[in-house]
Order: sequence, then structure tokens, then C-alpha cells
Amino acid sequence: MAPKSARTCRPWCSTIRASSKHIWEAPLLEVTGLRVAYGGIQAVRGINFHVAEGEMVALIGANGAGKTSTLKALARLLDAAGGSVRFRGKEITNLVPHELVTQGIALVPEGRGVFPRMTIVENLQMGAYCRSDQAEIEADIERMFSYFPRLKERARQLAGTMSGGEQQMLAIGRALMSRPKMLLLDEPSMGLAPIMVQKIFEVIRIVASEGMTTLLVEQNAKLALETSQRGYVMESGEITLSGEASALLADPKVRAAYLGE
Amino acid sequence: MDIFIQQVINGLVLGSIYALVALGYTMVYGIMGLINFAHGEVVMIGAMVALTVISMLSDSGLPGIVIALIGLGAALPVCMGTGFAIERIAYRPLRRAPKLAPLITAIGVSIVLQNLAMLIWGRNYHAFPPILPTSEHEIFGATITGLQIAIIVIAALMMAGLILLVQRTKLGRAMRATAENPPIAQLMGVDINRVISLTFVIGSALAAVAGLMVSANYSIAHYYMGFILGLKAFTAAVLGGIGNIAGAMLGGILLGLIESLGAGYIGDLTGGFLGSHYQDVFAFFVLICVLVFRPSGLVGEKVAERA
Amino acid sequence: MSGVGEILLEAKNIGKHFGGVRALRDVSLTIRRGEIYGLIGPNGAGKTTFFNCLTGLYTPNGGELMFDGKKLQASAPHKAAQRGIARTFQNIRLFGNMTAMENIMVGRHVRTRTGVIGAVLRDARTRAEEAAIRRRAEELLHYVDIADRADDLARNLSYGDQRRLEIARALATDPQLLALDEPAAGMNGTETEELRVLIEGIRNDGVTVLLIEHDVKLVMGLCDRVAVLDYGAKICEDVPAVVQHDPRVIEAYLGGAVA
Amino acid sequence: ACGDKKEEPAAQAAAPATPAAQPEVTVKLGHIAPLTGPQAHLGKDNENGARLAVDELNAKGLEIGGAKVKFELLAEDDQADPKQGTIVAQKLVDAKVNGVIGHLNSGTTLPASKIYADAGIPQISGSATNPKYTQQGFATAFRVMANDVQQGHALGEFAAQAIKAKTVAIIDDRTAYGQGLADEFEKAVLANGGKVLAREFTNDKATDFAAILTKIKSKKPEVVFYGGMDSQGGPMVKQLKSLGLKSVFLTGDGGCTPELIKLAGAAAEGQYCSLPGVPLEKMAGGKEFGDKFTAKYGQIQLYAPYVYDSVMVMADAMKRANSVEPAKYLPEIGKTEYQGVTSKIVFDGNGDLKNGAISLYQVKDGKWEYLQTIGGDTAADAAAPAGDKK
Amino acid sequence: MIDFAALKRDRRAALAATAGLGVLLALAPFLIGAAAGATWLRILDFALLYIMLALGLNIVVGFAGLLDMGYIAFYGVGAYLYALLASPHFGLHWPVWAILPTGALVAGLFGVLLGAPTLRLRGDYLAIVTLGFGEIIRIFLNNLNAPINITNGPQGISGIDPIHFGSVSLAKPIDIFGFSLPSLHAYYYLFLLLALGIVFVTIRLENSRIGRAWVAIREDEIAAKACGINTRNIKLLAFAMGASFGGVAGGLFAGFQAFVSPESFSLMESVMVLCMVVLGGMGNIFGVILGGALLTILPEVFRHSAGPVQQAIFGKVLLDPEALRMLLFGLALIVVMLYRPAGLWPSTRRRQEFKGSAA
Ligand SMILES: Nc1ncnc2c1ncn2[C@@H]1O[C@H](COP(=O)(O)OP(=O)(O)OP(=O)(O)O)[C@@H](O)[C@H]1O
Ligand SMILES: Nc1ncnc2c1ncn2[C@@H]1O[C@H](COP(=O)(O)OP(=O)(O)OP(=O)(O)O)[C@@H](O)[C@H]1O
Ligand SMILES: CC(C)C[C@H](N)C(=O)O
Ligand SMILES: [Mg+2]
Ligand SMILES: [Mg+2]
Repeated sequence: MAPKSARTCRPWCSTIRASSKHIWEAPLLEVTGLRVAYGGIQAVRGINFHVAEGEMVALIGANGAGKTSTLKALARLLDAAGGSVRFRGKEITNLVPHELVTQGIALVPEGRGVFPRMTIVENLQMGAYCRSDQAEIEADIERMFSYFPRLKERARQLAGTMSGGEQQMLAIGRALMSRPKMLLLDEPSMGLAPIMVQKIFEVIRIVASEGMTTLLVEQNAKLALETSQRGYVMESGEITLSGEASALLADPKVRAAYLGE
Repeated sequence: MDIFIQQVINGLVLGSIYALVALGYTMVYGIMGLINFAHGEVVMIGAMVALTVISMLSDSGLPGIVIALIGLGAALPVCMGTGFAIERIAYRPLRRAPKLAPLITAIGVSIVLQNLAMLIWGRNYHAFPPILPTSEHEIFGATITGLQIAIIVIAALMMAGLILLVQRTKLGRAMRATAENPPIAQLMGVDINRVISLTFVIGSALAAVAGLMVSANYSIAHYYMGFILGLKAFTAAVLGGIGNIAGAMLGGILLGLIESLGAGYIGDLTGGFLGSHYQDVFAFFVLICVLVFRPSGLVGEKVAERA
Repeated sequence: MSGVGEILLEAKNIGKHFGGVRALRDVSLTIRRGEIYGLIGPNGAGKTTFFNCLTGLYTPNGGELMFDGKKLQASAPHKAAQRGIARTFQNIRLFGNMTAMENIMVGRHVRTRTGVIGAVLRDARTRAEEAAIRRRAEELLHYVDIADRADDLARNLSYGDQRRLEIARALATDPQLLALDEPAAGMNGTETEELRVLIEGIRNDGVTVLLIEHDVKLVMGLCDRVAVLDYGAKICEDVPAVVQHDPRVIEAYLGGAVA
Repeated sequence: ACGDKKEEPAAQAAAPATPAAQPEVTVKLGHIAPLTGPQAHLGKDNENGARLAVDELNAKGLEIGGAKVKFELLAEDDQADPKQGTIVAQKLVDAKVNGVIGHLNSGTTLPASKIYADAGIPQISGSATNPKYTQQGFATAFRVMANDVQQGHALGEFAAQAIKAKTVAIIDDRTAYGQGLADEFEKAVLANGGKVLAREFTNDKATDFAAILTKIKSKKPEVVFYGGMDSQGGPMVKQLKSLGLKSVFLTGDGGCTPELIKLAGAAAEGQYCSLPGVPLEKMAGGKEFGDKFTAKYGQIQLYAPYVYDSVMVMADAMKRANSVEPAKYLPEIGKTEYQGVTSKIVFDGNGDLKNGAISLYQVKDGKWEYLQTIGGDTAADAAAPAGDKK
Repeated sequence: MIDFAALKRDRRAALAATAGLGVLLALAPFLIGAAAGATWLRILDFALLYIMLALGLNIVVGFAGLLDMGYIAFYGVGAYLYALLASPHFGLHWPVWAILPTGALVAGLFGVLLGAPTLRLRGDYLAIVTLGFGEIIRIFLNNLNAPINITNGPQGISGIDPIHFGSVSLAKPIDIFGFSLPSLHAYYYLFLLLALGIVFVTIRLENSRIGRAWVAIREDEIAAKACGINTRNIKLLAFAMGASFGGVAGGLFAGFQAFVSPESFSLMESVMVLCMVVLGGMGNIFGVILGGALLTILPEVFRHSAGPVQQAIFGKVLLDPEALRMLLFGLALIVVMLYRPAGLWPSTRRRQEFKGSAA
């Protein structure tokens, strides 16, 4: 899915345009010293990591390690308490959330966050909110339907009445509808039947193979590391381990702490 | 029989007036989940501004319709500005506050606007100059004025326009997305501040129209008029299913009919035991019955609550 | 475990539809006392809907539920809890602005009696009851291993801790049947393993467990019997080893990956 | 720690027993009416009436008890709310006012009157018409206008005798005033052999009367009587016409205002209203009052002249008692015989106006025109029994 | 909630604080009466009545999370009950100790009556139904003078017996050992006593099984049901408790004023009581008390200052003081909520809630 740079926006949408062609020596996403706090509680304590263009990187860690907080900070749903986030060489720590889309970042939030009283199709259209190429949008919707035939079956059903797995598919499809450069996935396998997990990871792989840059947060550490090239391990708000996915997968500490072995 | 028809027409006219105001309520509620208690006051300001301008022009020799439109032209920006300011000052800072906090600021705004209006326009009742044709039309032996027909038509048109806006346009979709989940809507690229501001501005524009129509129909305007009107409209919106545009219209019309038929026939219905002083009791009673059987109003969507 | 005892729950031909969607079609199953009974199936198969019917949140359109030998009253959730059915929710439903401790104390509601007069006078009986509630809540906090978060608001707990708290709250109602809706969702392998130990412990304490779960490894390792739902209908019910290799189950649910 | 804080009867303070040393003495008069809320326009009107009186008294330079007196008006807002009414009443008592003018509404006047009575402060209302007010046995309570019973009677009599209506429909606004008046009107109509075809109701904030008027229309009464205020009366008259009712409209003092004509527009023509007292222009000093008032505050809304009279009555009693102390001049109020701008004011034992006159008016050419006066000795000597009946 | 743990830890400090507060409350009428005059005493008396109302509404709105906009109806029921049972209207003259409990009971019954049809409703739908209920009660009070005269309609009921115990009437100065206690002071002590009683009951309820069930319903009704809470009964109980407090306050109001009429129970009154609860700090008894006191006193402060302050600053009154007073009141509501969105003195629970979501 080659991201189109013609991402023009309606007036009520954000007007910041993605900076035009530019060669980045730096990675696509570069996070340095990121901190997130809830009131007094430090959830993320100055972490550094990066994701190169076209790469798929896994971020794993126990409950409460701060993975969701990190993703939320990247998507600007939370204010960072410190540090910097550079995307395509551009500082994005001070953007307002709705401008992120135009930068090319899409988040599939934890717990799906579909619009419950909109139909499946409307949810998908919302994903393409910042696009105006109507014909292309239609085509993309069809493509999402081909990834997730269940969605097509229920195209006019209100998303709120769909089962958990169905909603997860919708959330991923909706994120892809913005034709992002980078996809942030927060526990996409949560609550999915095994067959569905396979299905979704298949789609994630396809999208990745088409050049999508992906940051994957997963509890199913095995699956996540098997799918990714590199990985980071987060513990109590800090990154404690990083490296090639295969190396992490083999690491006895990781196996003990996250794979339940 | 013609009495009955007249009562139905009375109800339709009154109901359309409620609907005009209820549309604005529902619109804001639909997006913010907030009872904009000050909406009635915005209607009042619309009425006052329009009336002031129209009074100044009433001897100008311009055709009545033109004067009325100029009056509306003056009321629109004032109301829209007021709506915009209300949202900015009193509601936006409280987006993440406990749910009842904005209700209290809304009440505060309502008190402030009322008393500001009292300072500006004085304590007296103002008469609306008779510039609009009050020609009476006969339908099955019942009478209705041209203005009243216009009110019914305008209410229906505004409802249709709003439904189109919300269901069929991109802005409408953004509004609904914002209504359902603001942070996620932002993730989609929706500038929710803008959407919410726009919602208020549109709602206030509706209020301006409503203000003009109401004061023209009853030829009266007063700084206190917004309160009761707002209350009735709010009731109508809830009856229909608050947040639902068609519901606001339906609720408005229904409330109008209930009040009108209630006042007209409650005595006969109760063998003379209750009279028209129980008109509101009757209306609220119907409301309660409706909500007991349909807890989200007549056409309010059932919240897709999954356990 | 050969958890074969008397029949605790018997569902007969339960049906439920939402408008055109038939979420449950004539589902019948029996759960025996002391069992860990798994309920699996693809997303949207109707598992949660079954839970909702069981706990009185939905009224089934047809069929009958027998619990402990007596019919379960439809759409009376608090009665179900009184009878001894407790549950957790797929999308955790804690009392977010109450502390962990208070959440569990609410769970004791159904097993305690204090009324307005007792509460106001705070007589000896009330004080004793209140102390007992507190004691039991503390026990349960320890039991699910979140004692250190006792005074934190539930909403501020991490996901896994919230799951544990929800289980503790359900246990506080002294259930005979504990129905868990995807308790391992959002947990990593290690945490899931801890959960397995917890559930086994609960069973060993004499509570029958009904488990919805997508973690195949957990289900297959833990359950005595498993039923599979697909499109609202039961397509299979047996011991894990059999279910796992049933071609219909593989096609509809497991896909290629057999854990 | 604290000694006895017995509440002093608020009397002595204002003129702290300083006969000659101080050449000037300030007399505080309290005035209470709703100054915010839906009846604020009437409240302000009352206040203006009192102000005009106070200004005039000060300009005249009264001397009482050997000292020059300066009147000062303490105007308060009770929002037409009984609870607020008692709070501001207490405030006035605390402020040691020498007398109170008001309140506007019977609803606030009633509970407040007890506070004044307890403190021994004379109270004269220029607009509270509920009969109960003066029947509570308080020596301090007076009013300078006919009460609802008197007015209702006059109106009923007028409907039956002057309009010669056999059938009436009655509407009231369910306020203490509107309902009271309407009930008395009904009694009088029945007593005069008339028939009440319909009894309908609205409220004091309504603007839409189509439903009840339509119902009344089906009964075809000759007269529609409304007990309530002009702000409802105006639109009501208008809707009455536009619904094609043939009945004439009759209302009490609440609707007897230029406002009603303004709000009703052309539909007002030919309708009737009543007002306690005698028309201003027929009274000595009445026209003068009207001119002065209009020059200073704009159009008279309703009760300003009565309130003006109330102040004057109070000052008159002080003069006669040669004291501004409530305890001293209170007895003198009861003996008042004062020629006010609204009528000749004489009180009966309760503090009600003796032989309160009621005048009737009809809209002609967009103005209220005086028709006749019913009752009251004063009617005869003040107003020429004008032959301009209907 | 009070930090009971801390209080327990430092028993002595707590005792001292309580004693200090007690002395302050006991002396308040004398201090205020001496410093500011009887007006402020009367305002204080009203403030106590409103505090009772706010505490009652707090149970419904603050604890159980049921938005009740017709609460003043119960005040009305209590007030009219007193008026009917102790006035020349029916010629009945019941003693206070019989009327107040009856008032609480009847109002509580009305609370259940209101609650019953609203059980399935949530949030704003509940608001409008309760609002309607409040209006229905007021309309009945306003109109039940015919065909049988029960409430005397819009005229209201006057000549109500002042609150009295035997031959001791609070309406007149009371002689205690040669020391004369003025009427407003006596009322203050009576109101204070009852308010403290209500505070006591509320605190006890809050920290009980019932109180927890209320909060649970507010937080998540479905989960509460699943925990075995009979949400219907618990909600009705909240309505009944709240209403009965309102009924007591209403009875006191009638005796205090010696006059009741329907306009005292208008919608705006309900709204004001709601403002007290929310602005003070929903769910926190002390916040609610603060809210009740503040919103009763604030308008009076503005009343006393709107004119004079202008006079002092500009040398003349520029803005109509009455309009200014209400303007300031409205602004105060806005400003307080903007700066303290969870209320002036929020419960710890609510405070955290807000912090959490603001982050
Ligand atoms: N709104 C909040 N207020 C206070 N603390 C919070 C809030 N949200 C999260 N936290 C805390 O921040 C820490 C990190 O939470 P976060 O949700 O980022 O973890 P996570 O790694 O995504 O965990 P999980 O795997 O369970 O989703 C946890 O300790 C959590 O309790
Ligand atoms: N309240 C409702 N309204 C309409 N449809 C519903 C409702 N609840 C459930 N459904 C539908 O019923 C079907 C079964 O849903 P259910 O939640 O029981 O699935 P599930 O087996 O629990 O799935 P998952 O594993 O994804 O949680 C789904 O297709 C869903 O869309
Ligand atoms: C202003 C009017 C409604 C006052 C009325 N005369 C009364 O007694 O209350
Ligand atoms: Mg997470
Ligand atoms: Mg499920």
C-alpha cells in the first residue's frame, strides 16, 4: 500500500500537510527519553527506541509496564511529561492529536474503540476522514472487506453490537483506511479466537510486507516476536531489553517472564 | 368537529415552536451529551435582537418580509457568537470534568444571560411590531395564520436539513464520531474542538430562527422568555429521544398536541374533575408513561449496551 | 481431575436473538458440580450472550435454565447472584471510582443483611457484620494476590490486576458457579499461567467454574469438558483432547494453530 | 459569653431621640418588590412610584417633631419569592426602617407582614390585593387599594349590568392574585344571574392560549374574563381575535395597562379592564403625578400611583403624629383621611381601604378610556359621573 | 469522606477539633447576630434548611448517581403537610414532634412514588422525569383548592402554627432562667440539631453496606446487579431517604415562615439545591454543607454589596444593583465550576476520579 502524498483535507480537518519528499537518514520513528505520568505516578520513565521505515517492531511487557501509555503518548492522546518523539525527522511531541493522522500515524487502540453507533461502513469512512479521494476510499473499503469478509457480511450493522473479535477487525481496518505510513497496534489479538488471531496477523504481515512500518504491542509475546524483526521489552516503565526478535525469543529471561515457560 | 381540528392545529403550531427550540437542544446534546441549559436564553437573545432591529425598521416602508429577514440577519450572528462564546468559556474547560459540572455552569450562563438581557433591554415586555402578514386561513373551519404555517414549514425544513447534515455529510459523521468517542475521533483526524464549536454555532443559529418565529407569533418578547421555552423544548427533546433530530421534531409536535388537546379535553376526559390547569400535569404524565415504556424516548436509539 | 458430580447447571434449548441476529440457537448443556467447564467458539458465536442469559442480564427468547435443581428466574441478575452464580465481564466492569477493597466489599452485599436502621444505629450485629465483610475482602485480596493495591481506585489498576480484582469481587458473593468471560485476555503467558493456578485453586475450594477463553492452551490444560459454539449453536461438547481434534472445531475456531 | 441579644423593636434608632440638637433627621422607608425575574418591570414601576414620592417630600422639606426630615428609600428585591421576601423584610427591620412600602405580591407580603408586625413597623402595600393580608390581625398592615374581593365584585357587576352579559368564560393564571380575582368575579357574576360557561386556566409565564381559547370559543360566551397580568392578557387578546372569538375581553388591574394594548395590537380595541381607585386625570394632583412620573421614569406600568400614595399616607401620618417613630405614628395611619392621586384614602379596622372605588376602562383608539366608577364614596366627589357609558 | 483513619490515629486532635467546632456552632448565632444583625441570622436559619435539603439530595445524586431535578417537591410535601396539620386551614393543630416524622414518612413515600417509574431511566431522562414530577406536585399544590379545598391553591396557607413545644413557641423570645433567647436563635438551634442529625445519619449510611451499594449503582449498574444488589430496592431507598430529609426541612420551613404557597417550590428551587450539591462537592457531606451554606449566603452578600460597593468605587450606582447581583451570582457559579470542576470540597473519590481523567 503505497502511501499517497496527496492527502488533502477538508477545512474542518487539520491543515498541516506532510512535508514533501525528503530523505531521512534517521529512522522513521525515533523516541528519546519519553516520559509519561498520571498525576504523580510515572508510567513511562524515559525510554528510548526507534522504528525504521518498513520495519515491524514488537513492544512487549507485563501488565502495567507502560506499553499502552507509550502508544498513547506517541498518538498524542496523552501529553508526554518529557522527552521527544520524532517522526520522519519531524518533532511531533507538540502536535494536537488530530494532526497525527496527516503526519501518517494511525493507532489501533487498546480495546478497539470503534464508534458503536455507526455502521461498519461509517466506521471505515471515519478512518478515511482526512482523505478526499472518494473513489480511492471506496476501493480501500472493498480491500478491507477482502481482508475481513465478516465485515462485509455486516456492513450495515452498528459496530457496537458486533462481537469483540469483529470489532477488532473493524478497528484495524479503520486504521488502515487513513493510509498511514506507520501503524501502531495495541494488543490486536486481545479477545480473539485463535483462528481470528491468525487471520489478523496474516493481515498484519501482508500490510507489513507492502512496506508499512509497524509498532506492535502484544501480550502474546511469542506471536509478536515471531512476526516482528526486532523487539523491545518493557518493565515498570522502562525498556530493559532489546534486540533482534529471534534473539529475544530465545532469551531465557524473556521466556520465563513472558512466555509462561 | 371544527373545534377538534382547531385544537389539532393549535397543537401543531405550538409543537412546531417547541420543535424549533428542541432541535438546538438535541443537536448540542447529541454531540456533547450536555443539557445546554442556556439554549433557551440564546433563543431569547435571538428574539430580542431581531425585535430591536425590526422595531427600528418598522416605519421604514420596507416590505415586512424584508424587515423580518434583516432582523434575522442581525440575530443570527449575535446568537452564533453567543453560542460560540458559551461553549468556549463555560463548557470547553469542563470537557473532562465530572458530568454535572457543565450543567452547573450552564445554569450560571443562563442566569448571566438573563440578567444581561435585563440590563440591555430593560424589564418591560416588548411588543413585536406587526410587520408580518397575519392573514388568516381557513382549514375545515379552523383558522391558522400565514406566519403559523411558515413556522410549521420552517421547523420541518430545519429538521430535514439537520438530518441531512448529520447523516449524510462528512461534518455530520465527524460530529457523530465526536459524540461517541472524542479521543478516538481525534485519532481519525477530527479536530473535535472545531466540530464542537461548529455544533454550538449551528445550534445557536437555529435558536436565532426560533427566537424570531416565537416572538413574531406571540408578538411578545421579554428577557425571561427563554426559561420556560427552553424547559418545554427540553422536555420535547427528551420525549422524542434526546440526541435524535427527528425525535426532537416528533417530541415537539407531540408535546404541542398533548398540551393543546390536554387543555381542550382534559375536563371532558375526567368528567370535569381536572381542568386546563392540569395541562402540564397531563403533559408530564404522558412523558413519564412514554419513558417508562421506552426509556430512551420515542425514537431514541437504544444504547447498544452490551454486558 | 475427574470433576464429575451432580448436575449444577442445566441449560435446555436456550435461544436468543437480537432483531435478525440469532445469537443463540437451542443451546443445551449441563455443568456438573466441581467441574471446570470451558465454553469456546469463534468471535460472535454467542458465548457472552449465553453468560448474559445465565446471569439474568438478558431474557432468553426460549428455553430454560435449571440451577441447583431449580429453575432460574429470567432477567433478575441479583437473584442469580443470590442463587450462587457469579461472573466477570469480558470488558471489565469494576466500580472504577471505588477502591479495590470497596469493590470486593460490594461483592459481599448479597450475603449480608444490614439495613438502614442497622447502618444508622451501628449496633453490635452491624459492627460484627461490617468487620466480617472487611475480613473476607482482605482475604480475597490476598487470595488473588493484589493485597498491595487494596486502597487504590479500581480504575487505576493495571489490566491484569483489574481482572484479578473482578474475580475476587465475584468470589466475594460466595458463588457455587463462577462464570469467567475471557479472564486471560490481555495477559501474557506468564500471567496466564498464574491465572491457571488461581482458577484451579478456586475449583479446589469447591466452586464450579464456567470459563470462556480464547487462550487454547489455557482452556485445554484446565477444563474438564469443553463446549464449542459456532453461530449460536453448540457444535461439539467433550473432553479437551477430543474437542481439539474435531474437524468442525478446527475449521471454525482453531484454524491451523493447535496450541 | 454573650449577653442578652434581645431583639430591639427597631423603632427608636432612626430618630435617636435627638429633638433639637440635630436639625435634620433621616427617615428610612423600605420598599420591596421583585426587581428581577418575570415581574421585574412591575417591581421597578412600584419602586419608581415610591421614589417620586420620596423626592417630592424631600423637596418640600417636611418638619416633624421640630426637626427637618430627610426621607431615604431602601429598595429591595424579593424576586416574588416568599422566602426572599422574609429575608429582605428582616433586612429592613435590621436597618431600622421607619416604615415599609410593599411588597408587590401578596405571596411575599403575607409572610413578611408578620416580621413587620413583630417589629412594630407599619407596612403599606400599594399592590398586594389578597384579602388575607389585612385579615391576619396585624395592626401594622395596610393597603391603599381595593382588595380582590372588592374588585372582583365590581367587575362581575359591571359585566352583568353594563355589558349586559348573560354568559361569561373565566380564565385565571393560577397566581394568588389572578385566582383570587377570578373567583370573586365568578361569585359576582352568579349573584347577578349570569352564567359561567367555562372556567379555564393558564399560568403567569404562558404565551400560548390557543387551546383554552378554542375551547371557550365552542361555548360562545359573551365575555371572556381574565384574572392575571398584562403580559399574558395582551397575547391572549390577540389570539382571541385571531381564533375568531366574538366575545369581549374583560380583565382586572393586572391587565389594565398600556402594555396590554401594545402587546395585543389592534385586537385590543373595545376590550375592558378595571383599576382600583379613580382615574388619575379625575383626581386632584393626578394628572400632575402622571406627567411628573412619565417625565422621570417613562410610562406608568401599573401600581406606581398607589405606591406613591402609600408613601404619602405614611408621611402624612408621621406629620400628624409629629413623630417618625413607628410606635408613635402607627396609630395615626389608622386615622388617615388623605386625598391621594388614586382615590381618597380611609382605612377600615383591618387596614383595608374603606369603600374602595373601582373604575372601568375600555380601549378606544388604542388607549384606555375611562368609563365609569363603581363603589367608593370618593367616586362621587372626585369624578363626574360621566355619561360616557358603553 | 472523612479520613477516619487519620482521626482514629489522632483521637485527641479530633476531639479538640470537634469541641472547637461545637463551641463555634453554639455561639454562632450570638456572634453573627451581634456582628451582622438579625438578617444574617435569618439567612443562617435558611442556610441550615438548605443544607438539610442539599444533604438529602446528595444521597440521591451524590451517592446513588440519580440526577433528580424535582427534589424540591419533597420539601413542598413536608411544608404543606405541616401547614395542613397545624393551621386554622383545617383547624388541626398537631404538635411538632408528630408532624415532622409524619412529614418525613409521607415525603419518603412520595420519593418511592417518584422513584418507581424512573428505575429503568438513566441520566438525563431521569432528570426530565423527576423535573416533571416536581412540577406535577407543585401544580397539584397550586390547584387543589377545588373541587375540595385541600391546599388553598395559589393563595397559600397562612397563619400556620409556629414551631412550638408545649407552651414554648419558637416564634417568640424564649425565657430560659431569666435569659431571653430570641426567636431566630431558637430556630437556629432547632435547625442545627436536625441538620446534625441528618449529617449523622448520612455519614452512617455512607459508610455502610447500603452506602456502598449506592455508589456501586452509580459506578456501574449492570455490575452492581451482577454482584447481587437489588438495584430497584436500593435506588428506591435512596429516593426515599433523600425525600424524607426534604420532608423534614419542608416542615421546618412551614413552621418558621408561618406561611406556605406553591411558589416556594418552583423548579428553580430544585435547580438551586442541585447547584449546592454539585458546587459544594457531590458525594462529600462536608462539601455539600459548604455548598448549601455558600449558595444561600452568597446572593445575600451580593445583595448587601452590589449597590454600596459601586457607590464606593464610582461614587454612584452605575449598574442596576439587582441585575448586578444576579449577574454576579451566575458568574460565581461559572467561575467556581471552572476552577473547581469536582466542586469546592470534593470527596476523595471524586477528586481522584477527576485527576485520573484529566491526565
Ligand atoms: N488513567 C490512569 N491513571 C492513573 N494511572 C494509570 C492510568 N492509566 C494507566 N495507569 C497506570 O500506568 C501504568 C502503565 O499502564 P499501561 O496501561 O500503559 O500499561 P500496559 O503496559 O499497557 O499494560 P497492559 O498490558 O495491562 O495493557 C500502570 O501502572 C497503570 O496502573
Ligand atoms: N445487544 C446486542 N444487540 C445486537 N446484537 C448483539 C447484541 N449482543 C450480541 N449481539 C450479537 O450476537 C452475536 C454473539 O455475540 P457474543 O457477544 O455472544 O459473542 P461471543 O461469542 O462472546 O464473541 P467474542 O468471543 O468475540 O466475545 C454477535 O454477532 C453479536 O453481534
Ligand atoms: C403584581 C400583581 C400580581 C400583584 C397582585 N395584586 C397581588 O396581590 O399579588
Ligand atoms: Mg495496555
Ligand atoms: Mg464475548
